[in-house]
Amino acid sequence: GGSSGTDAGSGGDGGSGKPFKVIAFTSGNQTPIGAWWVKQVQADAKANGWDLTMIQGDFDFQKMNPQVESAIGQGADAIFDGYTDVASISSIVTAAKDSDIPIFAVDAGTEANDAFALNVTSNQQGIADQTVQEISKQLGGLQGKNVMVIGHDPHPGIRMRASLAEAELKKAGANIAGGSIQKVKSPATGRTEALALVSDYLTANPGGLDAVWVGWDDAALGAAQGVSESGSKAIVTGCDASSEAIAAIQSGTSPLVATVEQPWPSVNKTVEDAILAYQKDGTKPSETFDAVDTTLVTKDNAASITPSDKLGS
Amino acid sequence: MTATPTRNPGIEDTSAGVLAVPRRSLGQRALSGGTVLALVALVLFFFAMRPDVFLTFTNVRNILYQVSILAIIAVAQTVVMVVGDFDLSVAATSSLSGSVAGALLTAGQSVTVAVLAAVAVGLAIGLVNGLLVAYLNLSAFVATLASMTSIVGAAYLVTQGTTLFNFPAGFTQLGQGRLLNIPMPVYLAVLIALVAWAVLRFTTIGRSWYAIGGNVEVARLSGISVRRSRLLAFTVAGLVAGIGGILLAARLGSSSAVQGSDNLMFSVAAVFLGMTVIRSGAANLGGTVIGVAIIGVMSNGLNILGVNSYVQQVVTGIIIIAAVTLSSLKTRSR
Amino acid sequence: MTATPTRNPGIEDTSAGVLAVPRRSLGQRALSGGTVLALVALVLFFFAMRPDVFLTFTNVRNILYQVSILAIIAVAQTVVMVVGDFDLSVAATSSLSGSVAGALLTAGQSVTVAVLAAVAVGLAIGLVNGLLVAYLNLSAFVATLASMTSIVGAAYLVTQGTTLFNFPAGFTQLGQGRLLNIPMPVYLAVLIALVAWAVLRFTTIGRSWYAIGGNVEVARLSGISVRRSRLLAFTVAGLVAGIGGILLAARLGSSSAVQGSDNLMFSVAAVFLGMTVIRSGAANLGGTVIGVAIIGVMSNGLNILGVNSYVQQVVTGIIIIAAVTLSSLKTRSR
Amino acid sequence: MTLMTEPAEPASTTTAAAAPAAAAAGPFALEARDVSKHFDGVHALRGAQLAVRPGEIHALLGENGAGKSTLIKVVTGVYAPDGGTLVRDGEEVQFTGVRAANRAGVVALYQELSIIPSISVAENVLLGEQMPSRGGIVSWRSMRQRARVHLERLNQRIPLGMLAGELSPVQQTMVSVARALATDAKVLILDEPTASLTDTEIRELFVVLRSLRDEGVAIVYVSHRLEEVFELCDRLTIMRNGSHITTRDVSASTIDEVISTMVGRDPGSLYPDRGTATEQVTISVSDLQGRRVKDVSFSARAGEVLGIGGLAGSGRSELLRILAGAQKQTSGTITVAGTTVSMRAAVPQMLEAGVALVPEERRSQGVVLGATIRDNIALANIPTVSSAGVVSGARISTIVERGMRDLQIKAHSPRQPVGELSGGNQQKVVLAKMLARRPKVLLMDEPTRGIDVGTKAEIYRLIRQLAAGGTTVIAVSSELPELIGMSDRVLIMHEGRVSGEVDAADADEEVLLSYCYGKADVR
Ligand SMILES: Nc1ncnc2c1ncn2[C@@H]1O[C@H](COP(=O)(O)OP(=O)(O)OP(=O)(O)O)[C@@H](O)[C@H]1O
Ligand SMILES: Nc1ncnc2c1ncn2[C@@H]1O[C@H](COP(=O)(O)OP(=O)(O)OP(=O)(O)O)[C@@H](O)[C@H]1O
Ligand SMILES: [Mg+2]
Ligand SMILES: [Mg+2]
Repeated sequence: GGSSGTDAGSGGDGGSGKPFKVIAFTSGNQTPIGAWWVKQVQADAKANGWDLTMIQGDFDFQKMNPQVESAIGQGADAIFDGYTDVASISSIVTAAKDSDIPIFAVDAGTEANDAFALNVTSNQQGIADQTVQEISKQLGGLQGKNVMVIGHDPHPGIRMRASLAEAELKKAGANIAGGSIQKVKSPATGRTEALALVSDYLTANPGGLDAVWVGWDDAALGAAQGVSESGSKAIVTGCDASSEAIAAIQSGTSPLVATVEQPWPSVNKTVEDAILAYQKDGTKPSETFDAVDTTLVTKDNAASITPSDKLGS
Repeated sequence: MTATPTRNPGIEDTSAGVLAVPRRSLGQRALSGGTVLALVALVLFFFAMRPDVFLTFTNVRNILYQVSILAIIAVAQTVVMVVGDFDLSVAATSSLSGSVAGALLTAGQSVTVAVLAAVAVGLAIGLVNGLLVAYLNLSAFVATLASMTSIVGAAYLVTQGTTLFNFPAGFTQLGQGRLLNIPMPVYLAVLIALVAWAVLRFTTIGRSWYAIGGNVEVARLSGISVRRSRLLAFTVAGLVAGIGGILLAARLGSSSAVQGSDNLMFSVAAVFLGMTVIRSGAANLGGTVIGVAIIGVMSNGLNILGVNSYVQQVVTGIIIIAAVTLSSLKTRSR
Repeated sequence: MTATPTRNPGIEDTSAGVLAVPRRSLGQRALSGGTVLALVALVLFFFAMRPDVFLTFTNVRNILYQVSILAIIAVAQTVVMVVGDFDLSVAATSSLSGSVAGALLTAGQSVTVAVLAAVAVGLAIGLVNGLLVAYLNLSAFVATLASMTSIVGAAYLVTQGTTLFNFPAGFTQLGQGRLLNIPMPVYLAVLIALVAWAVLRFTTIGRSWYAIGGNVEVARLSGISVRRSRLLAFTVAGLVAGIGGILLAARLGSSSAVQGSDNLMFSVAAVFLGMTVIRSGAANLGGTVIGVAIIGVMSNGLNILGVNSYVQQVVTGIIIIAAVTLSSLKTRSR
Repeated sequence: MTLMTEPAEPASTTTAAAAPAAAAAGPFALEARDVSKHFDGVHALRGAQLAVRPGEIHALLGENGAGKSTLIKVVTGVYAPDGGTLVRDGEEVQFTGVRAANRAGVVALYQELSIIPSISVAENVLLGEQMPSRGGIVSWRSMRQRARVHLERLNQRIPLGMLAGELSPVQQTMVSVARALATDAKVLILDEPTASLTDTEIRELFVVLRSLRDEGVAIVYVSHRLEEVFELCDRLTIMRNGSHITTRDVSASTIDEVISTMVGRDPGSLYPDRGTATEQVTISVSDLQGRRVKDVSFSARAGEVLGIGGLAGSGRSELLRILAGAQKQTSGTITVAGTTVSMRAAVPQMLEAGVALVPEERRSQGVVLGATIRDNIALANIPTVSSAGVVSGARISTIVERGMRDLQIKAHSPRQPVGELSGGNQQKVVLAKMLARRPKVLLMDEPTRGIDVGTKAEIYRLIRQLAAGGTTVIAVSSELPELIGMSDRVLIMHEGRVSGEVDAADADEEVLLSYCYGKADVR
């Protein structure tokens, strides 16, 4: 690709002959969603005529950040962040600010902040609400029910929705099994960790669970396996709408009863539209943060949901 | 010979002749059993804390089920460590095997084909590791570190980064089925451990492995084919790790590229814990089993007590150090 | 001692300053330089593929920036490996140090306090590792494996599992500031490597480390305080890893419990690659720097070529094996 | 195979060349012709020859570094020769490795490598192909039986289930000898088997070797103890600088003649004159206790050479290790040059106080094999070649050059790895390392183990030279003639205690031996 453009930070220059230069990066390209996003952005950039630099970081910020920063140093019109939390890229944010290039982001943090011209993510409160309500519905109320909450702190989204869910469950009168949120340490072993957490808890407290609220599907599937292997009647909810979770929900035999679909294609579209608007005349979105609503996936609607790991295929 | 039920046959010679070298004292013996003591202490502690739960059938089965696949990977690691090497790729190999099985099943292949192919993958990786180490003389550490990197990459390619699932029951039964109310992987782990134990103890190849692990040069000059034996050790490790990976995929009903990656560190820790159990300080199967048990009991017990998982991790490290320290006191010298 | 020319042909030549016996042949030299060749080959390859990009100032700076912290961690690993041990906790130590700095900054402490505390944490961990290995005679592998586990747990506790960020500029400048258009960590990595090189080469402790790495018993009988020296090696490693962690946090403007965990495997790989560079096969700083460079060039070059990241991982393993194999050919023996 | 079909055809060049030699000397069990072998810059063998008949014990002699061990490694397939041929029972052979040689009945007990410490005695005896097995399954029962038979043949009663690493050095050597005997070798090569044995074990070994000879085994025997050679061997081959010098009948040779052929000149007298001792006490020890050492008290003077004898395991090595700070004493006091050293003094403190040890096991305790001569010598001298923690390369060069010159270390450069040197030269490196500390008391544990007569004489001269310079030398030796020859005074230990003290000038071996067995009241 031609490395043109020393016009860093010039904003919209739709009139000039130079192509609009976009640096896109994601740390999560080894995840199915990340992989989908990379393909989608590459296709859209072609359609939009962008000069795209795509940087993929495998969660290795030591490697990714210098690359993004050096691309910034060579000049760009806009930066596009996919699924990389604001906390991990503060050096990129600084570099972008210094060069006066706006960052547009998909799912890059759970709260509004001034790092981004726009950050659109899913509504964590909504996810917590939907899942907790579903549990409540299936259990016929939460008062006195024992619910385990399994989270994963390094992921800000999971962390936030887990604590929102915990608060809501408590408010509705449920007991949090084990006293607080159970923490899975590594996403790689999330399924086995959740499986052991649930099995061990049920051994120590036979019949001690009415539901397990889990922050993401991979671990939720482990928790569901733990529940069924222990012969418990507890139900499980997850989040992500992975194909495996959807299949489990559809099967009707799994304790996993619900998950949540986050509308990534439309989120991505929103952000890309904002970039296009900026390209056209330099307008930036009026709100820098948007949390879009999600869809609860249960047996009733599971068939109509596109699984998150099958996006674009 | 009949009079000596101890594990050191030939000891009757002691009474007959002058023995220049004194046997170990009772104190030393007890200390060298430090790792066993640590296991007993852990069991007693958790039992004391939750007598209603900890030693129940359900929970013991639970522990066994949880450690069964780790135990298999640890067997693979033990074989390689007996030869005095390391295999950092065992966990990656198991993930790749599981992924290959998963991918073939997803592609509609039969369970037999999938299992055989996955076993073959483990075997092939072990063979490559063995060739690198035994015939190209690479340090096992670098060779398996590098192959681990490649293997993980390959597993990502095989799974396309996703989690494969929806396997036929014929496959998942391998990991989730039960016999006499005990899950299959437990039987398989016991079987594999027993076979490995017998191979290590009673076969010429097993004894060659121990000789090579004791001193490569002496072994070579004694006419042991060092290269072939080391090649075989890595191959066996790859094969066993591959089997472990298949069982993990069957047990979880899914396969992914990073599945079971913590088995590497835990298997190494288990073998090391086990090495403190015997006099010679060599890797050995009995010891490894004890090491695996310590790791399993610890994690289950701490879960049962509801200890925060971060604190659990801190405690795990401390308990490993405590167990090994107990045993190592015997070898302290100025 | 009268001259006895028939008996000692070498010796009078030496005193006369003439070496009758040829040094290593050119071929052997070239082979032992296999690792260096591998680096050169990689650079040439990527340059040939992308002459417009690869060797530009920006990209070289990029590579240096990318590997600077790995280089620092690899220095820590080198010191320990010179002594013949391993430190599996280097990366965890750096994460914990970075996390402690981050937590203190977040709690409103000054940059000085945060940095000093983080350095102290690294030092303390190194000291504990050293005590376990040198004074409790634990195998370095187990001891640091266990301490790694605990340290990661501690880092989770310190960060509460999250990524801390929003640090004052005075701190992030340490990692992101530039001097003559080159980022600070590059200077610091060079500085630390130079100091470590000088310490290893010119100081009594450095020589003691090499002696111990050569043969502990010989070193001990030669009057080297083995325990104190090993303790010191681990302490230095902890300290250096701690500094690396601070720079990583400053460089990324954030700290988390698992940040930079790849540095463990890569640092070990770098030191091993470096060990093939010199004749004695001991860990050495020059070699480590070459190892780090290989890793850095490889990852940057593959990225520039836009190689799929799964394929990259596969290729990385293969290149490491190729580099080490090239060098190891020289030591192949029948 | 080829040879068997060849007589039908006109004689090929190979057979033609081989024929006269074979005809002249009769059928050899093993022949090495014109063997050459290079290592990095060292011409270890050039035109080496060896021809052993079935039913003879053939001594292979030569000073340190003559190439004996290298030749043995070539004929047993450890090294591939650069040139030359091997002939086994009249057939030209090429061994691709130790296994191939062993299968052809050629087995060696190598000089430096003996046992595998982490496995049992029984397995050590029957390592490799000897291990009794059927279909790959080991029979422990018959392994124990056979191991016991082989050990008993050497009159060794060692518990078979013990780990070899737990044995004393002597027992370890006997185990490895037993292993060599267990192979049913047709050609058995022993590279200095007796270097670390005492008389009792040597006797046992000789009995076995003689009976093997009578069974028709060809035995090659390497030793620096020429008395042994003359007692045991039938013929001898002498090597010098990697070349063949002569092969002849032992009965047609004398020790002096052999020595001068080995070194290529007249060696002069082996032991230098005594009489350098002064009255000034440099070290005194009272009521020393260790693990095996009990109530040891003695003192030694400047300029004195104090020999320490005793049977294997009598605690001599432990005594020296305690004196050097390498092992803890449990009680007692050590006074060096009038100052009592702390009970907790370790090696650095003892070196500081002026006590230096040249340890027993050269390769595992004396030198770092992978490091250069220079680095090895620097090792014990780090404090003296550095200031403010920084090492001075120039000062190292000074001591290294001096050490290599004074001790005539044979190497092509100070930067040659010590592992490439011959045993004698390795020992000189250890000495150079310790002498650079200018010790007041030099402790030497088996200083001439595995060292040729020429170098031995040099070392005795050196010891005396040091004594003349006021150093106290305390030397442990298992060879009684050496003990008497080099010392001014001899202490004998028995089961950890000093069982006798004799003035070397009027000592005789019989008296010393009786002390060795703890018979204290002979005098
Ligand atoms: N029973 C034993 N257990 C462990 N090590 C032993 C044993 N017996 C002997 N050794 C080792 O052998 C070495 C020699 O022992 P010691 O000092 O008692 O004997 P010595 O008189 O020097 O005889 P030699 O060295 O000829 O066997 C000791 O340093 C010790 O380490
Ligand atoms: N692996 C090696 N690499 C380099 N040089 C070697 C090697 N092995 C032996 N040599 C050299 O070859 C020569 C012959 O050594 P060798 O060990 O055969 O002597 P030797 O006659 O057995 O001596 P000793 O009586 O001391 O055992 C020596 O100069 C030695 O330094
Ligand atoms: Mg020799
Ligand atoms: Mg001794």
